[in-house]
Amino acid sequence: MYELLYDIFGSEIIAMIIAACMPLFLFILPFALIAVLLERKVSAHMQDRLGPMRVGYHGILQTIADILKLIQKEDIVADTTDKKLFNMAPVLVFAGSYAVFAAIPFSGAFIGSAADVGIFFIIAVSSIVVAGILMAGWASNNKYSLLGAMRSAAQIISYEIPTALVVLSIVMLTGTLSLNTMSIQQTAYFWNWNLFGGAADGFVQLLLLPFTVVAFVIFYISSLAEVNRTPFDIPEAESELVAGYHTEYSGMKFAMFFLAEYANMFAVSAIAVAIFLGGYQSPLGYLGNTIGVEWLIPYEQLFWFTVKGVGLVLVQIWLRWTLPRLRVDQLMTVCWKYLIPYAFVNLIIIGLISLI
Amino acid sequence: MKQPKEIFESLKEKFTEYNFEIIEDLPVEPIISVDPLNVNKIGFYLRLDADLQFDSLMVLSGVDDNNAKKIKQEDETEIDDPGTLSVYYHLYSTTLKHKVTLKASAPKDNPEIESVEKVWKTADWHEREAYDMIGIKFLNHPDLRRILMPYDWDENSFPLRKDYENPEFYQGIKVPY
Amino acid sequence: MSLYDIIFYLFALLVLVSAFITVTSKNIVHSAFSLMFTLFGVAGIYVLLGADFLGVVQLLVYVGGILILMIFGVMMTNEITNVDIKTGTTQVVPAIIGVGLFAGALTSMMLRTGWNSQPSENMDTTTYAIGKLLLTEYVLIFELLGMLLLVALIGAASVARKEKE
Amino acid sequence: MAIKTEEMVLNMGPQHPSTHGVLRLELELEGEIIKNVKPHIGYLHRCFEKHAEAMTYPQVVPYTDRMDYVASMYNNFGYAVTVEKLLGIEVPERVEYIRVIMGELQRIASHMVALGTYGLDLGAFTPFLYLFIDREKILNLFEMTCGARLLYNYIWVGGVSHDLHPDFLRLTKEFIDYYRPHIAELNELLSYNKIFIERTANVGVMPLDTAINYGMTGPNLRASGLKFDLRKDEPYSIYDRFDFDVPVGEGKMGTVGDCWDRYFVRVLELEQSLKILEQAIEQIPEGDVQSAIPKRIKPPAGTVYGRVEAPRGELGYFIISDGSVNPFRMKVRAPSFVSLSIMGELCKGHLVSDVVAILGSIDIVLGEVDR
Repeated sequence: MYELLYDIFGSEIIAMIIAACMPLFLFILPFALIAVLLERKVSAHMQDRLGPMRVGYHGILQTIADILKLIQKEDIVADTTDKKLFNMAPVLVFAGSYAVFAAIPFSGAFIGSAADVGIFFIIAVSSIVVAGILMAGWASNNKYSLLGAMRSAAQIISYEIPTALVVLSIVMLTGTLSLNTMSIQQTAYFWNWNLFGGAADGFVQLLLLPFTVVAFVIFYISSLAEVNRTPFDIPEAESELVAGYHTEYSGMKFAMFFLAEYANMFAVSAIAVAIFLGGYQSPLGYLGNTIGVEWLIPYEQLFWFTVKGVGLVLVQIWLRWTLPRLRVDQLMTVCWKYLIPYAFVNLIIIGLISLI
Repeated sequence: MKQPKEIFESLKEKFTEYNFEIIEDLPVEPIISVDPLNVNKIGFYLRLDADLQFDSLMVLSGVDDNNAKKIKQEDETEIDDPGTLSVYYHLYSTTLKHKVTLKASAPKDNPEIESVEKVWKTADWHEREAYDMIGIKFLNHPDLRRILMPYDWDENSFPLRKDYENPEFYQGIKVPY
Repeated sequence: MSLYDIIFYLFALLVLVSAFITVTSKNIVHSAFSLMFTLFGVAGIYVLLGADFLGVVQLLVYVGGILILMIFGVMMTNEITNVDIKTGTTQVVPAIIGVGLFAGALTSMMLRTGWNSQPSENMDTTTYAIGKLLLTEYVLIFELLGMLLLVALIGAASVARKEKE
Repeated sequence: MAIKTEEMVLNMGPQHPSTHGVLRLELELEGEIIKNVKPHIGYLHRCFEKHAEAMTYPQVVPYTDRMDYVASMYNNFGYAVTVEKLLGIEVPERVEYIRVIMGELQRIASHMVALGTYGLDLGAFTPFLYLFIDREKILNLFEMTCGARLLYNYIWVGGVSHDLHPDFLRLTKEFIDYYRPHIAELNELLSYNKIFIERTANVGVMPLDTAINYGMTGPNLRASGLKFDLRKDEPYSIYDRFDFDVPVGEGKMGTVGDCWDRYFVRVLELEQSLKILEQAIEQIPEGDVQSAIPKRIKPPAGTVYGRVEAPRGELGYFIISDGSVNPFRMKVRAPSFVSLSIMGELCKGHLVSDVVAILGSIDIVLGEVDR
């Protein structure tokens, strides 16, 4: 994509800046708008109610109205906050979740960076979010915020381990760290997806199948924890900690946390898609190939990627409105006593099988 | 299952040194009046005795009896009897299913009544409320603070006393607006 | 000035400024957070040098792990709810002497070194090479480090374990 | 090796999403572990007892509504029963049945709020709304009867304010049939949810002797394993005519008297209330709804303590009458007030999240705590 822009503008700098901004304007913002509306509508219909209905047809403009409201709101900064850090934190959180999008392969032609260390980069860069959350919690000078931040940091750091272990097992299977390569490997029909044992031969694939499914489940659970969604939303548990680390934030700064949360939701879903669900590959084959229109394929891939990603986001929403929330020690128990050992065993077994 | 009369008798038997009275002519429920400074001992007896087992204190209510009067003395001078403040204890036994009501009265100018918090934990908050509203001082209560009224409420102002008058100002704000 | 240069200078500036703040800030939490930016900038420079794996590891280990832990620790040390966690300046004269000597040594080193610059090779990927090296040439060190980490892990677990009563 | 740590004091409330009103809990924390809890109440104090002294007996009724505003009908009920006991009068049959029907509907509605908000406290949003949809149907029935949806002023001393709407009994029957399957749905969605059980079982265990000593009543006491229900043990009104069970906590998921038991006893009570309702609707006679009592109620001098089994426990009115038209002293034994006093005992050694779970499970209404 960068090369394309470079051809158009002829300047590295402009091309870079535009390439860097594109996911924001083309994807994250529209996605956040839709996802917030989706969350409200889906939850409403799950609960036998209608949800927003007033702004636009069936309330479809509700999020836009909300954002306009948030922009106009007074930006309250409490007197005893640490102002520098307080102002920096939302930016850092958003930057962290935004940086993840650089390595996500939306389609064969739309990749921010097809870097070889793609998945590794994503895991690494998302730790900036933790720093931002800690910063927000500490700078707010509010006990609820601090508790929320501490919980959040502990939670995200803990759950990075099973995530990394699972990713590692898939990396062993595929032999690459690049999400793009992984996606390419899972081409042609859905039984080649890593979820179903990858593109290995018949017998090996059958052998791998249970373990990759387990890997996917572990990955999905820990990714839920990493983005603080129910049942792991204890950092912002509204019934205990009011709103956790963003209790003191208002107006646009709050909106940035909000945006980051929804961006994160999609990011983890996208990673799950890229690693396990065939990435941007169509499960059924491409229309572009069939009718011989080659340029259609990237767009088809983008479509499939988005569909899969949004599908997983929908599952997140579904879980959120169904399950209660875990307690902080139970959360750690789930991570350290169940997910990590299973992930370890899984890692070893997948490693052994992939040696065959 | 025992009637208040029998309980009254057994109390009198057990604690010969204290005064007990039974008020039976009231409609609805008879009341045993007990010594205010030894309520806790009586309480322990009532709770632990195998025939009584009053393990539950249903309610503890402070009451301003509003019986201040002037007593004429022999030399024709009058002195003020400030009247009494009382505490009613409604007891119930969850095992034997019988009930009894106790009453302890203390003079209004020095309303000291022994706390029964050690006997029935539930008395803790009820006694705080009685202190808060009526101004009865419960001796040996672990944490006798105001409970419903603000902590900075005037120390000698107890809203449920019959002679209570609204303060003019509260925290600089005029009250009768 | 090419894009590469601009990004390099941005990262360099980030590293220098945040390192400066780390050292001079009186507020420990500010120091800790600016140290994070320093490490982040260094990671960026690694990537610019073609060591993408190293850069990511830097980010993962230092920013995501060690620094978060440090901030955790700093927050826990003092009255956590008050913002004034302060450091002071002591031993000014010895510090100046030490810094002067060190700076002199560095400057003279910089001036005397013959800088051989080489055109950058477009390294395809460093991951394979690192992996191969770790499991062949440095396998002993790799294993020893693994043992060390295991020992640390067990030690941490036994320290954190609840005492039996 | 003991590490000395500084304790942190966290003020939970008075404005906090899960204190169920304006309650302030002063938590002394060591990390996230509770060392001590001090409830501070009185933010909603409306001087009910002082007001009552200035009112005539019938005038007090609307004030009782405002105590436990989630179960207003039962507050009226308890007050009416107590004053009638003081007056020594009987009320017409039909009134008794209406009162029982209203009381049990109110109990269901009140338990719905309790269960729903409990789920909400633990992060489950959906059960809350499911329950509120059904509660809405009960409120519709109430509205149809007395025009009000929250504060009814319906059960008066000596009778009720209006007779039932002609459709009321039919619609109530329909509601019973409609609602019964929803209890199973609630169990599926919340009660037997693994995470919900993890959060509530073995948390805030209230042993029976502690519960009795702290004066727990109602579902909180029954969850600790004592089969004690004033409707059975000391039948007032006409509760002795109905056949129903008193569910007690069995420690099915953990220890007897834990949060899950307290929650589940309420779920089981829904079923029993429906059972009473069915019988009451079958048996209700025709008749007058206001017995012939004088407009000016002037009870004899004396004291009375009347107690009823309100949804939250034993609701007691202690009335001292000096023979005038105003009560001389009125003291309310509010179940929530008593229940809340055990908070400190229950929370010790638990985590911050458990405070919410425990507070929700003892089900308080601040209007009643502060009166």
